[in-house]
Amino acid sequence: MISASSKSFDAAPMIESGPDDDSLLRVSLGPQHPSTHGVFRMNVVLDGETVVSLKPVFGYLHRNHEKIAEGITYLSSMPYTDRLDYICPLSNNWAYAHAVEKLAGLEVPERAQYLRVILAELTRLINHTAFAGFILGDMGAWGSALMYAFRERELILDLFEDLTGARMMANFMRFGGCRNDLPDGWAAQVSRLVDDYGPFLDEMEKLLVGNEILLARTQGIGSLSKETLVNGGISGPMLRAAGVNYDIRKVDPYGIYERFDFRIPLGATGDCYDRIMIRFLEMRESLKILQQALAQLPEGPVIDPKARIRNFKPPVGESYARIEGPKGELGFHLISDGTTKPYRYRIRPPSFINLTLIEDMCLGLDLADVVVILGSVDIVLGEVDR
Amino acid sequence: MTPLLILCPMMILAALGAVWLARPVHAALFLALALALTAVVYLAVGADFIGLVQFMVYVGAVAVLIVFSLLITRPGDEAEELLRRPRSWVTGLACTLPVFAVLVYAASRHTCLPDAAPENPSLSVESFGRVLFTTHAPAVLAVGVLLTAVMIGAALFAKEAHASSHTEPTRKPNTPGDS
Amino acid sequence: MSGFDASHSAAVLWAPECWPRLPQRLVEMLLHFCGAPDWLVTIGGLVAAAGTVVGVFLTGFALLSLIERKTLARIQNRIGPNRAGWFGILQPVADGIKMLTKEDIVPTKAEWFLHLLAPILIVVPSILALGVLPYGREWVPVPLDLGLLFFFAVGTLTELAVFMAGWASGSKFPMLGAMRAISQMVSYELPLMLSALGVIMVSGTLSLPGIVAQQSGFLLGFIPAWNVFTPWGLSAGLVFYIASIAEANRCPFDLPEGESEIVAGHMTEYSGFKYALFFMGEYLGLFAISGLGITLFLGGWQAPFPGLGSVPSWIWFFSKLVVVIFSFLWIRGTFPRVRIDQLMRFAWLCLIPMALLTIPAAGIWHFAGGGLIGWAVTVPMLLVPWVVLTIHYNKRLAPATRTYTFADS
Amino acid sequence: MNSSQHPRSRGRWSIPGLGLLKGLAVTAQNMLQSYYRKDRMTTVQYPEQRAPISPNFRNFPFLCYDGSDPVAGLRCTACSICEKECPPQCIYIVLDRDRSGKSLKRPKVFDIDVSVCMNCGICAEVCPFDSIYMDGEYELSTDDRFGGLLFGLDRLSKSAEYHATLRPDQATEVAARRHAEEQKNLAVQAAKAAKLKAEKEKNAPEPSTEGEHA
Repeated sequence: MISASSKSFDAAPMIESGPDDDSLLRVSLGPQHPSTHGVFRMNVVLDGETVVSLKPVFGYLHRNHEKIAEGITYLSSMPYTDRLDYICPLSNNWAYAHAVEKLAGLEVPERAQYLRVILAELTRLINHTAFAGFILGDMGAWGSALMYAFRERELILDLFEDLTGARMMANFMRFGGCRNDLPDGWAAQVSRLVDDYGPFLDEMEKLLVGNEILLARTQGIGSLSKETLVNGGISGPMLRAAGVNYDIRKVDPYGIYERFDFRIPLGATGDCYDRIMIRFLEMRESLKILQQALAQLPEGPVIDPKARIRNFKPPVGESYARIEGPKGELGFHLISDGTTKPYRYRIRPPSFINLTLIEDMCLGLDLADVVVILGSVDIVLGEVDR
Repeated sequence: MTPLLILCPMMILAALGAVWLARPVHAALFLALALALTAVVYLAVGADFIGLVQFMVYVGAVAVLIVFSLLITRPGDEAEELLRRPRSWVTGLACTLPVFAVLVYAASRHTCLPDAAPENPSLSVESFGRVLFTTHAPAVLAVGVLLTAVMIGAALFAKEAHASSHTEPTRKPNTPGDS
Repeated sequence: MSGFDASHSAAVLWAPECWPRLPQRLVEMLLHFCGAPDWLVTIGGLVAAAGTVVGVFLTGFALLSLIERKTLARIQNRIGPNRAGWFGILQPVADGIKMLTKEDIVPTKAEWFLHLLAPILIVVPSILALGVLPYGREWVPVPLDLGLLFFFAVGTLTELAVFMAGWASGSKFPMLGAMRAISQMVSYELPLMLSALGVIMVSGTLSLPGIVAQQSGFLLGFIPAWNVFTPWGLSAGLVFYIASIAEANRCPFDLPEGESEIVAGHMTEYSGFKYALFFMGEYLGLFAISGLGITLFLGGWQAPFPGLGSVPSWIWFFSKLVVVIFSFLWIRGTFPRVRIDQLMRFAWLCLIPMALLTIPAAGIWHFAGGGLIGWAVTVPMLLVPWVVLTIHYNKRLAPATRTYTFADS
Repeated sequence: MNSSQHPRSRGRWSIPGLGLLKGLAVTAQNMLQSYYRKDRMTTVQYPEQRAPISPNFRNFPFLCYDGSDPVAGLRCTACSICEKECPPQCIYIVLDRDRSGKSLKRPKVFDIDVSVCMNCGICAEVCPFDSIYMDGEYELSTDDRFGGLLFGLDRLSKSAEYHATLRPDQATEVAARRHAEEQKNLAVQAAKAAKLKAEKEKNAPEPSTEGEHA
């Protein structure tokens, strides 16, 4: 019945037709679908509700970011990086600034270093909190967890607004430091927020961690072997949930992360549940980093006085800089030809690369699991499609 | 009498629809309609209990299961093909004609229908239960045994199918396993 | 449902207990004094009675759609609709106008007739089922002898309607939704009916007013003699509650709609007022199934405390309805959705055995007379499966303790 | 590597359903607290209430002018640095020239397409003349999709007093700096004038040097 009519249902052609069998149901999940986190599309072939084949289709949110960046000045690309992973713009800022600083050999003053760590860890809090809300939404919990997550995220965004002038599109980091100094009382507000965040995490964990339905939905779902993950270039919490000790803050330290005492939580199985739990544990470590950074925050300038804002021309050369973004390894590769514009500008987006293994994770599972797995990868389409 | 005169033609039409319509889903829905009308006939003649049970079991369970099995088995064009084959006509007639003959014979025995249905006594659950488990106890037991056997068989079949679909190792991309 | 009885005194007519029947009585009176024949008086009264039920529950539907949004909003620390009218009280009206003025889209691949029929068939059984529930001592719209059977019989129509909606839309998400809906409803109808069987056995009747009457009185002077306060009743009531959530397609068993997976399930291709009809069907079904649960297990319109005889009985029914429906909303605001195989396993391996076990327990209770012997036999009998379930859960289903290591280097 | 069990991981024995009940407790708590705890209910009822705007808040740019005349007092010199640095290239500037083609150091046309602008604030950052700042006004919806979102000089020019209400600290600092610069310029000019005068007085009979200084 389905097969007889299903062919005629295809409004959009399937790019990858998958197995050719009339008894299978081909569903185009997205680009307009409630839980594709934007405009992501998966061509799914179902046997009943079991996934037989899944082909991701990227590019519905492609904005030509890399090519645009080659046509504008170095500084002008900074606000564009906000829009990559719009949940955590400040990490993106940092990764880009880091790459340009490497290229131009700029020094970052102490205070700016601390400020960057504080902002990056706050961003990690935002991302992981929102993640917990989103994945519950993907599982069909009517937005309660999401609203709690956003309630707390809002407080951090308020702080971002006070500091950078915008809640999400921060455009705050500059080559050789940060744009402006802290407003009065900002650091005190952050430490108050950090103190209040622990109880909130307790509350979220109480809501999620022991929930039998959540356990049944996430445990044993979407795990891959360590080898597959490493070969697939997966990074971030998704890799660490499988037990691979790979956190760029530790293995290739940047900024001043060496000065802080924090640990890298590692899971064992790498299923969706571990991915959730790893993020919760990481948030607690982030809180530790934040406390230390706030206590040590020195006085001084926030930007390298040598740094030029206008007519910035890094020397001819090439640089790749990476940071541990909340979603994984976020890298920028720049080639300079000595002019005000980069010759080549390339991003290594963690969401995109983490997403490439989605078919391997979903095969043989239910349609409902696909949504959970997609949620557990934690993608932002702005970064996937760029 | 009047309700019957309205209901019976409708029933016949619905039954014809169930037989004649080419798309299996339409046929199944017409079958459900015919069964529902049968229930209404029971209600109209005052057999409330039988009517409601008929509705619950045949419309609520049997028709739904037929529809569901249509959904999951996907017969494709087989039904239309069967319809075209002359042998199916013969088989169909061979099945229906004796039934029809029996019906005609039964109807001819009672040449005139009673004017009104006898007043049915208010049926208490207790009396119903008593009748079921005393006079008709063997029948109930037999049906129970049969159903249990069927259920166990179904469970075994399901388990076998389940096991065979799970012995297969984790599938690699692009090589869908058989189902 | 006899014709108009002129001997009804004004006092009886105006008593709060009889308020819900006022429209019926007034219409009967009016027709009688206009000199209408008896059958017309009866039919007029019945139409008025049906109108009361439909009116009450359509108002309830409108209110519930608002209350649900407000409650969920509060659970989620939001305010909820508060722009249309005082505290958003006109929001249902605004929604209704919006739904009515929206374009009615029928997909080209749809079977237009079945596509049209499905939303109607969703609403009709819910309204029919609402007709047999006893809302108060004096307010039983249609006191059928076989009320319970009637309720389940018309309830089964919903499955066909959902199937029609899913199939006739000619689209894939509705199709998946219909498949899920049918398998879910067929599976959960069984525990629903089985858990009601115990009540039928103990009360010895299929008539819903009769079942309520059987639950009157108080144990030890203060515990209401509701079925839920017996061991088998509690057990069956729990099964019934869970199964009714599934039967009403509510979270966490809202797989047929499964928003995050299959968009809106069987309603994906509907718009405008047909879409609103699905919601009406869902909410009316929710009222009906909660009302049945109240009738079977929570003593129907019986007062929860002794000495409250002066309060009209229908107030108790509706208070209980509010509590039960609030619990549905609360659950909806908390739980994620289960997966289809988990749903089926839960129904067949947990709920149906539990429901089956309540039947002999109810029988023992019935013949032991509910005294100490009844408690002594049925409590262990019903505790066994819970213990077995807990052991099985912990041994087989519950995950091993997850240990997370911390890399220091 | 030190191994540690997560404190909230599940024990070996648990009653099925306990986790669900805990979740219900959390939502019930949140529901009740939303009635009396302010931090649970963060919604701002927008048209009636407004969230306070932080001094750093930035929306679309505006051009600052001194004094009361938006044309004469405009600080912008049409140097086009912002036009070059603008990431989405939403600024369009035409330099005003007199009849002879000499620059008047002011814009003839200064358009910002706010439907393209992404509020990054880079124009304000790079402006060497303290002319362009980010505005705090955010209620700019219009039914004119093209004209209503293309801000010209008339809509962009805002007074220095307005800037002072938006960001008092920055405005004071800028005003002080500009004042100092002005004083310095004045002083330089005065010195120049004095020098010139002195030279004039000194070399009064020689008109050729006067021409050099002009």
